[in-house]
Amino acid sequence: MITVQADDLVRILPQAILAGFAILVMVFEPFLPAARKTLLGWFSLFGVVAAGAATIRTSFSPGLAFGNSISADRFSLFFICLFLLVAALTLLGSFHSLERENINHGEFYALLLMATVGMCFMAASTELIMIFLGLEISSLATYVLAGFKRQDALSNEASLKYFLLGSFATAFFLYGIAVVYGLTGTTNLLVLSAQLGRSGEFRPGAVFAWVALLLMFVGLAFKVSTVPFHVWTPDVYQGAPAPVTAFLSVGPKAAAFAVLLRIFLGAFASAGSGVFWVFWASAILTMCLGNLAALLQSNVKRLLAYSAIAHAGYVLVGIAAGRGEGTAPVLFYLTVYALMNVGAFLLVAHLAGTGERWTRIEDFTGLGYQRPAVAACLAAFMLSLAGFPTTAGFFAKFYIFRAAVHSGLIGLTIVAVLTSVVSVYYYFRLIVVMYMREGKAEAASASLPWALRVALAISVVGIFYLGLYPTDFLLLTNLAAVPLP
Amino acid sequence: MVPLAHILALSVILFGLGAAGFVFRRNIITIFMCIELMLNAVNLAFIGFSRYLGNLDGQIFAFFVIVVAAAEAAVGLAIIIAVYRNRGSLSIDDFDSMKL
Amino acid sequence: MEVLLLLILLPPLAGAVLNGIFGRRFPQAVVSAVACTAPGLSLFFALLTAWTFAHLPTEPAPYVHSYFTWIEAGAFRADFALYYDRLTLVMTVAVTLVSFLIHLYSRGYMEQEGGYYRFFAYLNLFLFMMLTLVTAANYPLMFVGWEGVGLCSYLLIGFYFPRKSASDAGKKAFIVTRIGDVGFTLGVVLLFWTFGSVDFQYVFTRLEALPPGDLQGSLTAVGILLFLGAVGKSAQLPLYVWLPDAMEGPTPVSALIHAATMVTAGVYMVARSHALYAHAPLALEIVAVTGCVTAFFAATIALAQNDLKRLLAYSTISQLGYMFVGCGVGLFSAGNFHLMTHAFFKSLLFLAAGSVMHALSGELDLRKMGGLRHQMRTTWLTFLVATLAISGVPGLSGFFSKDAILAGAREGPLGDPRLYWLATVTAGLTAFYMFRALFMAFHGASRVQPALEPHVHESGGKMTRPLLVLAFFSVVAGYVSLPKALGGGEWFHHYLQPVFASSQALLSSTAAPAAGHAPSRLAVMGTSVLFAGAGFLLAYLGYVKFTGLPSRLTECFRGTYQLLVNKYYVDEVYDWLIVRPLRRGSEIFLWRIVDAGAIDGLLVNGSAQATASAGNLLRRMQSGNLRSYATWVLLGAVLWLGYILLR
Amino acid sequence: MMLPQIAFFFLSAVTLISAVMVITRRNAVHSIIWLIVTLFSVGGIFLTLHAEFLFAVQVILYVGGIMVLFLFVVMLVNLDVALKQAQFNRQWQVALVTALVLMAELGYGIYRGHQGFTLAQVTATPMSGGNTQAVGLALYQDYMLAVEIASVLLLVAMVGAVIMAKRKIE
Repeated sequence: MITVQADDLVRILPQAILAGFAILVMVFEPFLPAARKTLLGWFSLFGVVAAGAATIRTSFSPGLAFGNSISADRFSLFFICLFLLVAALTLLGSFHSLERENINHGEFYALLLMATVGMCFMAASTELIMIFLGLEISSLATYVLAGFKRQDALSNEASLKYFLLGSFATAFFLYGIAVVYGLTGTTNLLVLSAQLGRSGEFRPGAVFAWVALLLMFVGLAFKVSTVPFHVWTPDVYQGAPAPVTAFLSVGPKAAAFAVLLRIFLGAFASAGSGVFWVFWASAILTMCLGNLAALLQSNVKRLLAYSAIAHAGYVLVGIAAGRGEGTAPVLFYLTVYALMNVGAFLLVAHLAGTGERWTRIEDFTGLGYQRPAVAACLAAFMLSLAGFPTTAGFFAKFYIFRAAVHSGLIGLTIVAVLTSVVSVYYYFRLIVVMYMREGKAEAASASLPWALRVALAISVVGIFYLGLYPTDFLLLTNLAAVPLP
Repeated sequence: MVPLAHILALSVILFGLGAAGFVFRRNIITIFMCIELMLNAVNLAFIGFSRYLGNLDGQIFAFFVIVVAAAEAAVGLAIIIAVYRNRGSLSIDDFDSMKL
Repeated sequence: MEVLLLLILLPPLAGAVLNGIFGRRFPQAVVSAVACTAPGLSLFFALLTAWTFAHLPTEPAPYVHSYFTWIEAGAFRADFALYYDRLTLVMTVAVTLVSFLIHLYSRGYMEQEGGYYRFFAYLNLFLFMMLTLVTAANYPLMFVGWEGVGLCSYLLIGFYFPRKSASDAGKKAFIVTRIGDVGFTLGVVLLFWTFGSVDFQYVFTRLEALPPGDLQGSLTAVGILLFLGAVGKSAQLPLYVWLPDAMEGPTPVSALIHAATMVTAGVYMVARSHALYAHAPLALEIVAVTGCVTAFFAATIALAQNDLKRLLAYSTISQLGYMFVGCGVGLFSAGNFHLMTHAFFKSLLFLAAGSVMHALSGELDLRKMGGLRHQMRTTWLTFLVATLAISGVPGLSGFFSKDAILAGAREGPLGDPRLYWLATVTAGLTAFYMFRALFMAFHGASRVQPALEPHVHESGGKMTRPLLVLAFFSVVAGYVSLPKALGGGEWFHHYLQPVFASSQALLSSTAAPAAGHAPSRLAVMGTSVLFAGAGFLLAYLGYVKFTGLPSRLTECFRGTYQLLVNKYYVDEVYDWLIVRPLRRGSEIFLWRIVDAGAIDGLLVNGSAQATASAGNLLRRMQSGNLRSYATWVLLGAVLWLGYILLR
Repeated sequence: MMLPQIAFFFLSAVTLISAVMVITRRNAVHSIIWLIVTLFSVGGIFLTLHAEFLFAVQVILYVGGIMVLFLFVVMLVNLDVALKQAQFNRQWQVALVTALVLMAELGYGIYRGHQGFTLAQVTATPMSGGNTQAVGLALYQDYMLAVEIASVLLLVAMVGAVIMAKRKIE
């Protein structure tokens, strides 16, 4: 029997505030005329900021809550902050393009907040069933968000594919939970790691435990889109409205990585040796396929989708490096990845123009001379994605590779370095097109709305801050990596 | 008392049938039904384990799974309706405008 | 001192920022004033720092100052720290001096071109990165400068971006040097692994205390990997292919980046890491042999080039080879001496070539020049001085520095007669192709196209004055290290001695004594002068006296000539061996093997879809069809499960 | 053989047969009917395993709610065209083989690992007051937060369903 204490409530305060604001948005929605819906967006942004403040409050009373099913530790608070950052950036970047696409409805903001709630619960729960519920919340919200342009055939198709395949993968994840439950009688990760901690290994019949872990891996691998579970990614990223893609490519992915870390480097770390090679092989496949396929793309959104797949591969390298080495670099990488990817997608969303007409690479021809500042931002994102020194992308990769080398994963590191060299080629294609070709960029449309400017400024400053002076943040990730159960 | 292995075997077969149907059916609604089959297989496993562990948690989980199935059904069918309005078709093979 | 050091770095950065942000709104005069003040200030502070350094009580011990901790990750730590010793001193002064002059020259050269502010912003940024490279106190910071100069070079090569060849050349430069950078990165990682630090001072101190022979394996590996980076950056075999193409950029860029400074970064890095190479004689031998072969190879290509800038580019590659020979035989100071003199005369050559280009509206083909000395006296004179210098005519700077290397190849700790002879023959080739260029451009009858003839004129003072200054340095720079044999004090050599002494001592003690007796220094000089003279004579005979001779000769040696004109077909071979297989390999591998074999046979009854002509794995995987997506997900699950069950 | 066994085997047979029917029927309505049969028989198995509450949920929520929703949608959309098309794609052999392999793998895992399960002594009725009371207490005490999260989930589903299915917004 659980009695709810005040501390329990404080420890889910960020999620509660977000959910409350989502509900309020729905309440206010009918009272606002169509032209004023952006107010709801600002209101949601306020909610995100409030949740951020609440996170600070939560950090003063860390601990377990609700019968050990919620853990408000540094690890989960780190991820909550990351999700809030992603949500805030997406909100800032979406106002204008929602208006432009004529889909500026309050539901968008409500669903975005709900998805964030789900992600926060994924990161903060130590109970598999609650992780699953969080996963479902964020999934259902993003299924709908992907299809938010209801009149648009591509958006529909994206939503449908994402939904069907997502549910399919979820079934695998659930089956994994069922087997874990059957093996141990519990689904609480803390209890599990305590049980495993005694023996270090599974009892006889460990085979089925591997099966359980793998089934869960399949479900999560789908969300983070590792090969061969990535197949949905390019289509959905291409079809979904670009601000949604920005959110989708970072938020649910980071949340799924948080769960992967908690399960595979946390609770099952001592039993994970059998899964190690799965991570290893997944990382190699993902990096190779993501980068090679990106070479062939002509659509910028699709190119970024494959690049997102490739980046998942690098994060997997960090996970393969193991608990002691890999966790902090993974956290660092995910943050950097969030900044640059959200920035890039938001910018592409803006440049694509009404109906997202201009998303081919050629549409950016000569952009560097018509819109120098915009092009410079995009170039900065590309440089960072390519891992160019002085940008955060470089250190993100560097720390991952370093962790891998320390763990003796030389082969994996070599593949990672080589594929990242390949990746330079396609990122630079965009830069070359912008700066080294004459032409009238189709994509150079209206001036940047200032909300988007703020979002871009945050991303660019973040990229260069972390690229020039990563030390402090690295210490933070080291702190956040420690309390993994 | 039915051996646990039998229940699990049933659950595994049901899961496999759902997965197979998901892959080779053409009608989107039927494909979606196959997911329900898979979720039922999961529930069967939960309840079986719950019974043999003498532990109620499994039943709770099964309950949540059913809740999730309901939520998925609501959203999924809404998406299907939206898609149908746009394209007038529910054959999965008609939805391949994005590729490579 | 620490403030002074920073002050060397900051003006170009400030200039780049100012011009980059506001340049478009400034008038040209302001842009050029800002741009030229920056290297001027840097030069001033570099001299001031040199003076202060000379009066430090600790001199000649290196001065290191850490400004703040830049990266810290567990044991790995890199500061933003600068390192200043006599080698840094020489480099900063040479770099700032040459770049100051080139900035001045560019004012005139770029007047008529678009993107004036952009050009100067890049140029200033380049200087900042180059100075970061030479003053960095650890490998990661050096790498920042290393990558930074690469980026600027990439931007400047592609400066005339509307020309496809220009942007292609930029890309080529970027990708080829990246290959080298992978080596550099791996080298630094390995070094960190070996010593647990990447800080110069720490690593070098450890190395000096290390008994010879210890850690030989990993140090050799580090040395080779770092040298791979130098091979890319300094355009040595086999990664030299980008440099000739880089001549697509504006000529001052070719002078500054692709002759005087950036390409020498590799030499500087090897010299900076001397303590490491002292423990890795094998790596050093590779450096020397690569350098020597490159020097010879590039010189032979230069023999048959008709494009003036490309000829100079191959000459640069060849001279860089000399510098590596100098370092490789263990005489690091000789390599650096040549680096410095080369910076003067090669930038002079390029700037003079730019002046010619200016007069001829961009014409670069030597066959369409001739007789220019009448119209362009200053340019001709300065080009002549530079030619004399590079050919090793006694009394000019190139003679002394090249002679130091040749002598080193003979007597140095790792000297070898074969290196010596190849280098000497190359000296003869150098004299030949340089005089050939001189004669074809400035002497004989005019072959200038009639339409251009009236426009031929001497360039303005903005351009000729820097030429004269550089000419002055090209003559006198050699006298800082007059060899003993000529009664000089080898001052430069002795000045750098404290830096390299320990390494040289170590190398001399471990290397096998040179076989046979070494010829005296005077004999070495005599031989090289003889070869240079022969080169000059041949050029004179062929291109001034009997102008019909060369075409008859090329008739006779048609095959060889074609081979040289086409640069040994290296680009074609690379294209054929590497670029095309890579491009096609993905198709063949993914499509033929993975796709057609595994997927087609297994997954789909091929009939309908196998007809798709250029299908590959991706197209099959990403068919857009949800069922095939589901199949992939299912297959993935089945495969992973199968693995885990069978393991 | 005792009654529970007989009931179990009968119900599993019905489950499997109807499940096969679900994935092979040409007409979507038939598939739904067969799915309802499957769900009923799975519910029956719940009953034999003393999960009375779940049986009730299965029947009321699943069959009564979800399946009716399915039927509505099938009636709403016009599937006549689809009836005339082939219902399986060319991949069906591959799919079947893969699914069979999946089943075999999971089955093999159970076979290899069945002694790994921690099995308690099975008691006929786990708790006094009946299954429903026990589940209810657990839900609203131990799993209170999960129930709250599930409510958020349902809210999301509601908002999402409305926005996707509404004919025209504003």
